Amino acid sequence: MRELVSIGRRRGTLVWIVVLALVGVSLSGFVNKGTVSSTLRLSVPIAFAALGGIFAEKSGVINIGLEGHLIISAFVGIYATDLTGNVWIGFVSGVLASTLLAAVFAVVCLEFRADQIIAGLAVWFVALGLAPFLSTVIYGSVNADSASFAPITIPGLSKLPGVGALFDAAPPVYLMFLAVGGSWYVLNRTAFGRWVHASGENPQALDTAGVSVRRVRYVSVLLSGVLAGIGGASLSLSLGEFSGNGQTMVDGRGFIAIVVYLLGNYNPIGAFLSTTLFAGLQTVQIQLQSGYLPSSLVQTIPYLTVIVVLAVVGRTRTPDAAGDHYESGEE
Amino acid sequence: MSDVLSRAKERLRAVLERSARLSAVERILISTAALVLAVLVGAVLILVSGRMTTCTTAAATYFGVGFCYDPVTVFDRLFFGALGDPMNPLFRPFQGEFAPPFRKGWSPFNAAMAVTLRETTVLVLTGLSVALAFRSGVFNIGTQGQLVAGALASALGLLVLAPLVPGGVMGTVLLVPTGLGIGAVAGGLYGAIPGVLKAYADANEVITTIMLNFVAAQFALYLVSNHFQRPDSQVVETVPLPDGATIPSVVFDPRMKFSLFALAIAIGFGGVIYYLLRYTTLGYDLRTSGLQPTGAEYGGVKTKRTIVASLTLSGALGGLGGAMYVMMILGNFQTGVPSYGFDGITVAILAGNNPLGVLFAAPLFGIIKSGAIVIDTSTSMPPQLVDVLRGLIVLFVAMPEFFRMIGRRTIAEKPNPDGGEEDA
Amino acid sequence: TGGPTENDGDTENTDGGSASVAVVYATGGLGDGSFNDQAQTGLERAKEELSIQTEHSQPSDTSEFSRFQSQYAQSTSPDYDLVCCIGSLQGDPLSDTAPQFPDQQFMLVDANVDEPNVESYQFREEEGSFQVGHLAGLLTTDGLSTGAASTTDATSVGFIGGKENPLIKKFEAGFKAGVAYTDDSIDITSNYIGSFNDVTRGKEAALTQYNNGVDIIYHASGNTGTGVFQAAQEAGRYAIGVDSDQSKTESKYADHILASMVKYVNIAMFDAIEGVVEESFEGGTATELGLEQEGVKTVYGEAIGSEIPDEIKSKLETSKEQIVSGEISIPTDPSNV
Amino acid sequence: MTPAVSLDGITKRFPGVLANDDVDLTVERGTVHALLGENGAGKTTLMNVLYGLYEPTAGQIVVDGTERSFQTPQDAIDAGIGMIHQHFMLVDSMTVAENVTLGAEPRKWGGMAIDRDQARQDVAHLCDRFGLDVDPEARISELSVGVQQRTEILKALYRGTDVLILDEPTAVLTPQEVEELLSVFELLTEQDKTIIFITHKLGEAMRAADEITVLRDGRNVGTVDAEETTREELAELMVGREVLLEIETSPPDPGEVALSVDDLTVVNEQEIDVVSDVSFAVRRGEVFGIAGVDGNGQSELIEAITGLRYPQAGTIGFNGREITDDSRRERIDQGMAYIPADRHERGVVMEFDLVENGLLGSQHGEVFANNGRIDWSHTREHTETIIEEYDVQPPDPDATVSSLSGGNQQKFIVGREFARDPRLVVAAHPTRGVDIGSTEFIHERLLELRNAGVGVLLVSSKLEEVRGLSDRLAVMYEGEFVDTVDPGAVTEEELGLLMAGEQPEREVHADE
Ligand SMILES: Nc1ncnc2c1ncn2[C@@H]1O[C@H](COP(=O)(O)OP(=O)(O)OP(=O)(O)O)[C@@H](O)[C@H]1O
Ligand SMILES: Nc1ncnc2c1ncn2[C@@H]1O[C@H](COP(=O)(O)OP(=O)(O)OP(=O)(O)O)[C@@H](O)[C@H]1O
Ligand SMILES: [Mg+2]
Ligand SMILES: [Mg+2]
Repeated sequence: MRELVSIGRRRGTLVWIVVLALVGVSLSGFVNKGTVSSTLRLSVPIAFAALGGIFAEKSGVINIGLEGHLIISAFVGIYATDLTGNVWIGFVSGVLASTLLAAVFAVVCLEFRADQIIAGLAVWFVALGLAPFLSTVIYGSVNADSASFAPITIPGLSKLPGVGALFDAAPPVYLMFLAVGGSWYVLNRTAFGRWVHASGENPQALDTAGVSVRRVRYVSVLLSGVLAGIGGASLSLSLGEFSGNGQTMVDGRGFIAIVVYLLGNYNPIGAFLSTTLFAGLQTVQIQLQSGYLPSSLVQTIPYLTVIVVLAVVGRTRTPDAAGDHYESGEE
Repeated sequence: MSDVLSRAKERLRAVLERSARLSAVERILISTAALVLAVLVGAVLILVSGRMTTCTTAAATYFGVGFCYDPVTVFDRLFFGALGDPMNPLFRPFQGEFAPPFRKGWSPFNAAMAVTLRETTVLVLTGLSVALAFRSGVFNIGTQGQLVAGALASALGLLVLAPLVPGGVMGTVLLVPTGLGIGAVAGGLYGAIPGVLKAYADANEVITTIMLNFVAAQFALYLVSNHFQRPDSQVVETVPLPDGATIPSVVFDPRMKFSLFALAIAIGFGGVIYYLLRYTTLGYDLRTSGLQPTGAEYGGVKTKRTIVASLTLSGALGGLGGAMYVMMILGNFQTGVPSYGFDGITVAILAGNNPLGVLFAAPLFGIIKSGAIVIDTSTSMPPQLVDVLRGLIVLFVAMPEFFRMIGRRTIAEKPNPDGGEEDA
Repeated sequence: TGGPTENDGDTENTDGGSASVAVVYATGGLGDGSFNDQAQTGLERAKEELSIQTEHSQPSDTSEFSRFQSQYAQSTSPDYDLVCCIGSLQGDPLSDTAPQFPDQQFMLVDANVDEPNVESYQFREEEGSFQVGHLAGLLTTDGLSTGAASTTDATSVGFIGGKENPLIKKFEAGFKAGVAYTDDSIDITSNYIGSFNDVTRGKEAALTQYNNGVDIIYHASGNTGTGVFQAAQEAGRYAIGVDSDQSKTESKYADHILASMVKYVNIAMFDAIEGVVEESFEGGTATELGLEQEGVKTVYGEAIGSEIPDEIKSKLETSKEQIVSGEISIPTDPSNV
Repeated sequence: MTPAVSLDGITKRFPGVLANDDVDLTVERGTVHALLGENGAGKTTLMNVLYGLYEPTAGQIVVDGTERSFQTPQDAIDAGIGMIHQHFMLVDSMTVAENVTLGAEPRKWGGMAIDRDQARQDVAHLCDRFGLDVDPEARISELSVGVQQRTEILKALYRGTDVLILDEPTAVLTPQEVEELLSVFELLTEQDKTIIFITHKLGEAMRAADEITVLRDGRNVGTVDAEETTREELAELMVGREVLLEIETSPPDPGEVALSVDDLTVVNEQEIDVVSDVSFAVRRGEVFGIAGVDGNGQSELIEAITGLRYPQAGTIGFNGREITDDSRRERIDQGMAYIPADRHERGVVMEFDLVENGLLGSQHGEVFANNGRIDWSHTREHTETIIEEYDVQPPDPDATVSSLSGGNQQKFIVGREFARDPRLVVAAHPTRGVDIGSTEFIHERLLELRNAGVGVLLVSSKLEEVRGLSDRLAVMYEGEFVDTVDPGAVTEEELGLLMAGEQPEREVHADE
């Protein structure tokens, strides 16, 4: 069984490369600096939330409340920026708010043995209500605005065709690359990363090896709050806007993030590739709208593509102990 | 001597623990405690935010401090408002005044009650949809999409069929079951897609169902706006269904868009699903696959088919919910279907994925939805707080261990406060 | 610094004589910087000039409208003199609610309900949109350069809609007709975001359009439009606002907002309220507000409107007269342009 | 010399169960100590207490002369105690070296990265020192159970363990692997390590241990010197009565063919042939045994026969009908009972109670389900019968299976499958983890079925079991039947050679 999975996974990677290459070639007509930078910007919140989701779930705690983290940090980012006039202070505050929410989630799951899925939904509901509520209380409207990030342009490199977009972007885009690389490194090269893995696959193994599963899971969940918080604060602060109607400006990105890390098989790089696939299709979709297909149908392209890719690539394997509560000393 | 005591205590604790593991009573106790705690935390939140805003007159004064929002009013509006204000203000048993408990002129068939119950009706169905899938080990996040598919199909189907059917009671007798059936079939087929993808292509249903939700919404938009658009309407919608194609209301004013008949059907399905899971071979197979697919295979369960079956059934329930929405609430199909499917997830989870539990969890959300409207129209508090409250209720229900801990502390420790040091 | 302040008398709930009005806003709610906000200004004005009592709510989905409407209609404290229903989606529910409460007066914006206790107001968005289309067509052809922005050599304009529905398509149709009226060969790109609330994607779509050479984008997308303005600012191009004078409501971007197609929902609101206060409410009427009635109008941007050549403005005057006189007829469906 | 470990009056109470009752136990340094007892006697619990997984209700733990109180396994590890559980605590997707160093990874770059070379070297070094043959680079999921167990031992040694506890380490091992393990014990004790191991196999205990302690009903009923005790004495201590230790079987009376397998080829998940061209037949009224080292295709063969896997080529016949393409359900319906090797995965649904598990496999049949409606009261009666007949503890039909000890789960599965009124029983390791009293009972029932004309296909890693029960015995090696022998005539040495793929000097064929 396990062998099957690992083979499947290896085959999965291969298929992935082929699929990406095909998608890439067929869309190459659309690749230019504009679409690349648009794709990267659309990727930021999804990628960060996905990285957060990876840490939490790999450690065995399914964090379905990523959406909530995005919402709360998006709002607090704007609010704190507006209060202080400094985007970076706003940014950090947004991240802190999301981390705080993650801390509540962690306590509820790890101390009070809450069902992770229910608690995650609760986190989402709370944030979905709280952010627009606070906005209304503070600004009299569910929408709020503030200063925004200025792009950082690296002279010379930014003029390169296509890839120039990588060197002409707002700080969150650069942060995203750092975070993807960093997450991969932490998960695959450090002792902590190994503990995260063990904690999600076989917590008893980790526990009996003398590492506190509880502590590893706390850190992982808090990390997921930090990362998703960066995503949410980046989302709102890139625009200097928070809009809190309906599903708020986050509008399902937290759930797309879950899709994306599953598709990327819990690998930060895979998740990032899936994110760019999805975001890239969103960008291209806008361009295709002007064709003869009705735009309502064109808008389904990103979603259908993900389904097709998944059907071809096949299985994603959830960590064995994800979603289970673990109490040290349990048999 | 302490030996006897501690043994007695041990026994008491064992009894408590055992009953704690089994009982539905405990679930109800915990849910109630969660509700109370959510209300308390919510009240604090209301007071705090009431200090953050400015208003000209205090809505309430506690401990000599004025607050812009009054939690008592808010919760009164939320819970009693959703029932159409049944309580007689003169009925104050604690003060020893026993006026008739119900307000004069209050009828259980009022408009607020109608909203509460019609939301409940749809939520029972979506809650059952999600619960059935979860019990079978399938994470169907796609009830929303299946509901949209069912809603759209039943509306279009009825529009096509209605002219072929005689009017009057006969028409209704023919059209209503047909419309509900079309909704269920369409939802079922739409649910079968992720089922087949999961069973035969190993595609994670969480991903496919989330994606299919978006696809359903977009496809409905395409179909209605390009082929079935109601002329002269400013929104994307079909022409209204003929009268015979909507579910006839019972007792309630037809304009209140609620039918007791529909509620009865939904509750009936709660019983049917309970029976299915508990007493039938199919239900046993579904539960077995849900808990342990390898064990199910061993027991002769055709796991792939079971996956497809569970998603199809789950989708059918969602589709039925969609048909109810169209045939009872809207009277036609409009894009922008409310998130009944997602709320269904919450309902199911709160109910512990138990079909009978769904029948209790759904009304809670019906009340919250309906009461939020009353809060919005009758207090100055921003109604988003109701979402926060909903989140808090869910959060507290999610942590039974917290209440068990409290329960243990208060019940089990008390009889023998000084014997506690013996056990860990 | 919160909590209740001392009641110093400047308030809403005073003298018994004045009317009380409840508003049920369109989904999307207040703070959209366009439609609902525009309606609110009418209410604010009525509050000031007619000293009325007000109450409002912001439903989150369609199925709630009828409940909000009847909640206000049956309310006895206060007993509302008028319930304003904003947005086309309220038409259907109101046709059920109004007959239930024959003594309650309603006003309805963007749809028509033929009941004796309902005043309906509808706008000819396509007429105003035609005007801004004409403006965009002229400017992309002639070229314009202001401090912060300029047009390109190509003649290309764009439209960005929120959700794709017949109402928004009316804006699109009018805009396209206006552009085509100027010159058939001007390219028009048209995108729908699928949401009135997705600033991010609004911005990306607009950036894509600008990158492809579009000079001027007209949006009819509520909050999403903020993204369009941001994109205009980043790309150094122009945008045209909608519903209210967005060079004022979104003044951060005033340097890029050529004009706005204002839909005077506020006037309809004020008129209806005034009618109630003066007891001249006329149920069963359907008022259509177009260019002629000044229900819709092109309002030039506060910051850069003055840089638009007078010659272009006078061409717009001419086309306006032709529309009013019926010489130009405007489609309401973009596929008929 | 101070003993390595001494437990003093350990009592451990679970709600409603007194698992350990005032147990004293002393283990000398550098010795091997075996722990015996029936299922549920409290062996695992006692060791878990010593390892800090449970806190004792009463009693003291003295390690190396110092009284200790363990809150967590880490405390026990720090005191030099290591434990290898029945269910290995390894992360399947990680390599041996990664598992061994888990939680104590060598670092480099100021702790910023794991020093993977160092880890590999450390593990290779440990292997050398204690004569353990393990590839540090291999992934756990690709290793046999025996090697996984050695990895567990490495893990403990890496952490500086002086006292090594093993819970039923031999239950899942092949005879060869058992031999290897016992020689590892010797190497370890030579280096002054102390070993405590739990087992149900008396012979093993007597051979490997210096001292043997027997638990019954949570109490220590005696510690004996392994040299001086007898199997009979031990069995009596455990069960409280005399136990028949030899399997007594009568000559078979084979009838018509119940199961026929022809040229069967089965591939595994990697599409590699793991069963190649195997043919044999099992007659009614005989026990056909298959011996072999685990991983030589027995499990795939059995899964193909029972319908959990479809063969690549060849046919399977059952009661004279071809069933190669029949589903698992159809095979059950035709009277095929199956005791699976991995009971946690297959044989039971862990979260179901016993009544629900009593139905598993019969839910489609007429007996318990009429027209798709389950007759729960009938199922309950049926379950109660199984519980009673097979002495399942606790005798509570409403208990969830996961709360039963492994041995009791096994008894329940055996009971359920035997009660199916089968025509063929496929039994894989039917007495794994079962105490001797119950093992004896299961063997008797198996032979009763055979005598009543049921065909039995038996796979077991316990050589005395396959030899004692089988009427004919096939030896499987690398996916093929290397020989079919007469179990009465073959010696253990000869069997061992055959299982290793070599032909013994003497011809040992059984006559077909
Ligand atoms: N965590 C627990 N909670 C409740 N009861 C338990 C727990 N662990 C063990 N028991 C009970 O304690 C008794 C002793 O169990 P233990 O696992 O120690 O037996 P064992 O001797 O290891 O049996 P086996 O030979 O089957 O492995 C059994 O009755 C078991 O049901
Ligand atoms: N929830 C529970 N309630 C009561 N006892 C339990 C519970 N969970 C585990 N136990 C007990 O814990 C002990 C150890 O569990 P484990 O699964 O390791 O059993 P085991 O006898 O060692 O099984 P196996 O032979 O399958 O490895 C068992 O004796 C079981 O009775
Ligand atoms: Mg044990
Ligand atoms: Mg055991």
